[in-house]
Amino acid sequence: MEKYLEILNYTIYGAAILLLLIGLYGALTKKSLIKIVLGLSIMDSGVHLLMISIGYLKNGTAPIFSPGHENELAKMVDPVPQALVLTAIVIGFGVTAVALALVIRLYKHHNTLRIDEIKNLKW
Amino acid sequence: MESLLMNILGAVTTFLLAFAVGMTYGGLRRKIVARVQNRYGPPFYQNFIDAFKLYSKSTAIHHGAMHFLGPAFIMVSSVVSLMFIPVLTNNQWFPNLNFQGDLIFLIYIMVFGPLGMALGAGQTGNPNSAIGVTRGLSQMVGFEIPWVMALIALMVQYKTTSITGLLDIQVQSGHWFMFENPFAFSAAILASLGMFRYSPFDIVGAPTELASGPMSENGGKFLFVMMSSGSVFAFVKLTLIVDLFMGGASNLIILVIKTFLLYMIPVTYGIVSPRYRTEQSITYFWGWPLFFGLIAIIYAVFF
Amino acid sequence: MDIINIILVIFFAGALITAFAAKISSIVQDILFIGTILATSIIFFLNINTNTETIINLSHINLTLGLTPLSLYFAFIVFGLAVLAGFYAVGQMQGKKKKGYFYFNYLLSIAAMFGILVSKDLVSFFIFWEIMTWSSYLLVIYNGENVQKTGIKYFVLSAIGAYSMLMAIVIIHSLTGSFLISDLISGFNNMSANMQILIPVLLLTGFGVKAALMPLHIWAPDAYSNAPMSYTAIFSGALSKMGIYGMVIVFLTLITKLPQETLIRDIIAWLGAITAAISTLWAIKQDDAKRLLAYSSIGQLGYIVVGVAIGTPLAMLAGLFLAFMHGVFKSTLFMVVGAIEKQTGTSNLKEVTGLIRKMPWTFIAALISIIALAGIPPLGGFVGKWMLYESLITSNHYLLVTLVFFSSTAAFLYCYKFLFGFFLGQEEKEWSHVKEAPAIMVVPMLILSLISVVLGSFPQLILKPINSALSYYSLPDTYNNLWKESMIFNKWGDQVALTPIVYGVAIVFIVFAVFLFFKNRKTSRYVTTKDISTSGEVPKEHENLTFKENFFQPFLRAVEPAMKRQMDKYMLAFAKGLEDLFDFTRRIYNGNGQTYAIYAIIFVIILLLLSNNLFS
Amino acid sequence: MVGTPVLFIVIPLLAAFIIPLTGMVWKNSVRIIPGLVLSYMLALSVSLMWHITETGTVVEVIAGWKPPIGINLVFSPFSGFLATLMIFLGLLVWAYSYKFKRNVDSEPALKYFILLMLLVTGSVGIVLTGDIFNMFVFIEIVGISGYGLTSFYTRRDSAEAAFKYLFMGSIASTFLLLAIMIIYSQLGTLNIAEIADKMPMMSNKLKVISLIFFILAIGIEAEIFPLNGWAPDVYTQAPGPIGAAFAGIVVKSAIYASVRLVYTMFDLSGALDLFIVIGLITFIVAETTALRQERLKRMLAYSSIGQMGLVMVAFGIGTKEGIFAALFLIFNHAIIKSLLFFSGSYLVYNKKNKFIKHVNGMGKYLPITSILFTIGAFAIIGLPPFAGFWSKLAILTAAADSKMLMLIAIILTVSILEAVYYLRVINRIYFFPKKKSTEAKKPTLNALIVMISLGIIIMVIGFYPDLITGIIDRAATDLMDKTGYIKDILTINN
Repeated sequence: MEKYLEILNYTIYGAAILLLLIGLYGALTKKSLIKIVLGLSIMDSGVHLLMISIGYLKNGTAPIFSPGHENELAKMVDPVPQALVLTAIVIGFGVTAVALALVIRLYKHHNTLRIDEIKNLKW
Repeated sequence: MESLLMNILGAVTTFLLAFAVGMTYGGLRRKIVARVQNRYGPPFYQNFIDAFKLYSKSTAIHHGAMHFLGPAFIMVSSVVSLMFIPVLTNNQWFPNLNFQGDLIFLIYIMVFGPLGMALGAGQTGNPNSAIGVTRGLSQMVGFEIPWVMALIALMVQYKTTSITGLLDIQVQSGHWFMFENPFAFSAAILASLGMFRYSPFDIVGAPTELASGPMSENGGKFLFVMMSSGSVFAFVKLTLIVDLFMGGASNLIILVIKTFLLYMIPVTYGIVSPRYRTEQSITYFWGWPLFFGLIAIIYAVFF
Repeated sequence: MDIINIILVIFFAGALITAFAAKISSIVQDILFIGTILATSIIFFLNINTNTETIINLSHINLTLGLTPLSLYFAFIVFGLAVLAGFYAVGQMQGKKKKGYFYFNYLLSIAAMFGILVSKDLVSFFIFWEIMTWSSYLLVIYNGENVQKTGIKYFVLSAIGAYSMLMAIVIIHSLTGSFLISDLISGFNNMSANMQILIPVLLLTGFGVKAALMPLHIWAPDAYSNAPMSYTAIFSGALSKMGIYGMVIVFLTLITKLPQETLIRDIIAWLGAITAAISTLWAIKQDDAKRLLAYSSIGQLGYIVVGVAIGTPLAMLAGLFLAFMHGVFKSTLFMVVGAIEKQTGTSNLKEVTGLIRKMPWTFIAALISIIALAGIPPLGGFVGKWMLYESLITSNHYLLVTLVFFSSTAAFLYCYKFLFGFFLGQEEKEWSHVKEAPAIMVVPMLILSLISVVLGSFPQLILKPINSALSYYSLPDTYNNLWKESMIFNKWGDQVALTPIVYGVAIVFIVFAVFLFFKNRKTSRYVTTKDISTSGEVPKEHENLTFKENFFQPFLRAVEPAMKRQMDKYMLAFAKGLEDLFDFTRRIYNGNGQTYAIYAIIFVIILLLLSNNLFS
Repeated sequence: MVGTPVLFIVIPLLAAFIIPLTGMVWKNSVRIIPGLVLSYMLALSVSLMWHITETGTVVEVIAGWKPPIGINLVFSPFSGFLATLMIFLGLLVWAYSYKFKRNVDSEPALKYFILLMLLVTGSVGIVLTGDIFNMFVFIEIVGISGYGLTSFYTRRDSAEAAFKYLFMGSIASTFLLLAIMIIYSQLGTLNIAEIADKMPMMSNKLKVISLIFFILAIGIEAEIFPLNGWAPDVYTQAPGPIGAAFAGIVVKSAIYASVRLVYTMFDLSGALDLFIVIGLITFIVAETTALRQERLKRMLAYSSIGQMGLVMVAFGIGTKEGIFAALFLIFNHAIIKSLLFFSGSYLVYNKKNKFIKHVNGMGKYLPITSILFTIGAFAIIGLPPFAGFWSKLAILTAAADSKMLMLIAIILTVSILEAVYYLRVINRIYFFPKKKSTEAKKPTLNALIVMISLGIIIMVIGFYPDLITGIIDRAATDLMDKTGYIKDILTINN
């Protein structure tokens, strides 16, 4: 039982990577611009999840110093990935917003959302 | 001063000799050709008569400066090359300028003539003249190659480019180069066929047609100068080959015999051959003569 | 400041000022242009000194400038031609557009040539070489004809040459740690055998382009004929000599130290001879005088290359002498074409005819230069040709000499075509309005022809500087040995004395010319070229008496096999093929954003797969 | 010393917030303030450059947290050189486009100048930061402002280009984060110096994977083949000066990042060879692709990509001469390609498609612009006496010193292609008849001044390269000195 739980600890990594691959798959194969943007978002989420899970400690506590808990320093989860993820989420949000704005522009300009039909610029 | 005077005297004598011999040979050729063709033919001194007639005629028209200069250029070529060829093995008689030039120089000064003729003919504006000139120059490129190869073979074999040097070697050793390097001799002889411009290489002057070829606009004294230049030039060529291949001549009689025998080669060859077109004659010269020249050089280098 | 710097600064400043003087007035521009050339030449000729050395210090490269006897000799050619062609150019450029552009590039290319000659290190050599290339490129496309074809071809070939030179330069630097030419020479022995081959080959490729050597010559006919003639005089006369200059140095200093010396010498000499032969045939075929002369230039450069490549003292003398002579007579001929083109509006030999009485001075210049070109004694060309043949014969290159002789004999054909086409033949009405070119154009031509004549009788004028140049590169002294005053010898001691030749020719010529002239002057009268005997008939008005078409048809028919294959076509086809290939490969960028993303993923996957090999 | 490196980041970000507010009051402030900010940054960086020649690398500690815990900014001769160059170019782009869009209403112009400023700031941040996550953030800042600038014109196909850029950029950021997390999970730090210090502790496999992810992420920004599909589109569709900004600023920062990775952070031996291979492929592909381009800006874009490939090659040589050559090339390319983009935009000004054939005959109507374009083209081909020659000589010398003869041969062969397509354009400018449909637009005064000053810089560097080689030499020395970098940062005590 312990053993299975041990494996379960790593499922989070697997889930994150799976998410990443799903997003990548969507971005690379789907022809719709919206789906591509969705795929990119999912990829981002996967990475974020991965980052969080790297910083996580089993039975860890919040990385907050409070009086009387100085000896729990080793049990604190790593705060840095969390900070990073926050930043990354914000950035990802910004990028998604820009992407969607561009998608709208593209649709107005080309009257289509299929990426393989938007090929005015090539060679 | 005296030696200068003697030199000039010698030069003039050489010129007169060449003139006389060349004219005579020309006349003899006319006679022989006529006899072979079953005609009676002119007397052998006919050329002298012609020359005298041309000289005494006054020229009525000319076409400009080059018309004058062209014949002068031709004369320069034949006379200057005459000056640089030892007429006799004993150089005391006609030393002229023998030691001052060598074969390469001679080759070049000899082509000066055709170019001068070409210029003179060009000025006249007669299209036939220009056509003749282009044929002549083209043909010249043809025969110059085997000719030069023959000469190179000699120069290589005997490590000298001087005519007198080559002559001296023959005189001292007693061996004629025509036997020492027969290939070179063959190439030279075949090339000389072209030089004489007798049939089958006479498309240049086209003598059987009426007034065609480079000389068609020349008459009177122009033609006289050209004719005498031609005679001198024939002598030059013959003497040169005699000097180079046949051991030269120690006196005038031997010279005459040798040159006459030599002269008979193009003459007889011409009698039996129909006329070539220009490109045919070029390819002719780049056939066997060139091959002989090549063999001559190889022979000279390796044997 | 040093003299060399002053000259260069004057050149660059003069070029800029002249270019901008277009705003002021055309005359001022002309004056500035001539002033720049004259000032630099005067400074140069008054302060010739081979001892000074200027070093320009940059942080990691020192540019060293100074004259050597060899470069001094070439500088004579450059400056002499620059001045004469400069005056000519002023005449030719009257009333033309883009004068500032022309003058700027003209001055710049002269400056660059001077710079090449004074460079004692390879970097400055290369810098000036490239400046020369692009300034001449800009002049090649000056007329705006076929700029994409001619210009690009010239530039690409030049770039091939320059870049192989650059490659050699950086390799030399990596091996010797210095850019100085003298260090290259002294350090050459210590290099590995491969480098000893590679470096000269690369350098020779570089110089071979400018010297229009065989497979690299394809730019030359177009470039020479498309540039304005006043520049082509420089282009063919002086600029191509920069390639020769480089070759001379390579052959004198590097090749001699190689075990494969004879092989390389033979290869280059044969290339030179083949160049000469083939381009002579092509010259015969041309109907445009510019192209005819262009091909002729390539051929003449071929002779020079032969001489330089063979490299015996006599051959070197021959090559360098011919280099000078070629500069003299070929620039005259290009000037002649320029003058005719200016006066008649065309340079086509088929159209222009019978100018001898309209442009007599031009004709004299052309005649003398043609005779010099043909190498006929007693003009200067003969001296060079003689030395070339003798050197080839005495150094056992028998077939080579035959080939050279062939091309030199065949050269008579185009010589005659040139003279006949322009000056002789029928005087057609179409050209009856033509006048002699202005004096500013004619005088330089005549001066140059005079030089041809003088050098035929006094070759020592040129042989002396050549001798000192050669002895600078430790070749044996040739004075008394291969030449003495106006006598020239070969290795076997055979000689040609030019003085008796010149006297002989002159006397005979004068005697007969005078004879013909005085005997005929009174009795004969001038008649037009229409008044001729065409087989006894009087030609009618409408009859064509001009012989222009298929001028040397029989000859060309005989040599046709040699002309079937054209390097030019192969190279163009190759270039075209490459371009099409690149046009195809650029479809990698197919415009689909998703594809690009897939490329990225593939890229990562490939790297991951190869990671074991990549990062060991 | 005017200030500390942190001001490079703080001031422009602050200004970016303030400008929209001031824009409500005084419309022109939107144009002017970014210029003032950039000028201030230039002054700051120049003074810092001056300062570090005496004191050595300046390490700025932010918020009192010392490295490796806190974020730090490093102004070393190397990063300082690049930062100064970028700010200088940013200022030039600003000056050039000051009146560029006068006919556009101020609302887009507002975006334009702020985004330009942010682009510069982000790039400078990438160069100065000593922290890889910070680098990620700056890359994203550059990216987002880049997307905005690319899609600036609504009428063109700019959205398409921007979307491609964004697509690739997102993939890049994902992989960058992955790479950063791998490193963090193994070494527990984000500080470049400390990572470099601890790198031997990391297992080789993870090292390689993280490096590959880094190369992918940064390679997309650095336009290496085959990750550069977006780049030509962006160059084509962005406003002309932004093309210069991309070529001169953004790409340079990405190159910096990749170089910092390979030279400082990772100790993998094959990385430099990889650089050479990738750089060479990029160079060849880009230059051959440029050969048959029909659009001017696209041609310039491919040329720019090719030059970046060459820079990679130069870095890949790995010797000090190689780095020197690469930095020299970066400098020259920044200056020259900017000039080409600047003058090129005027040569094809009024045409939507910007075909090369639209430059036909412009030499007559736009003489100065044409001459400047010619100077730029000659310089980038590497003809002396222009600046480009010296960098070409430097890179070839470096390659020769490392005995890479094939490399020299390839570089030179491909350079011939480069010469061909530039000369084709120049020939068109001067020798082809003008098309009736095209009309010449005279450059505005500010644009002219910028272009002429760039031209003068090219000429001056060409005649006297020593003006710049000293700085570049110091920068190269600095980059080679890995232990010095680590020591500078980890032992800081202020």
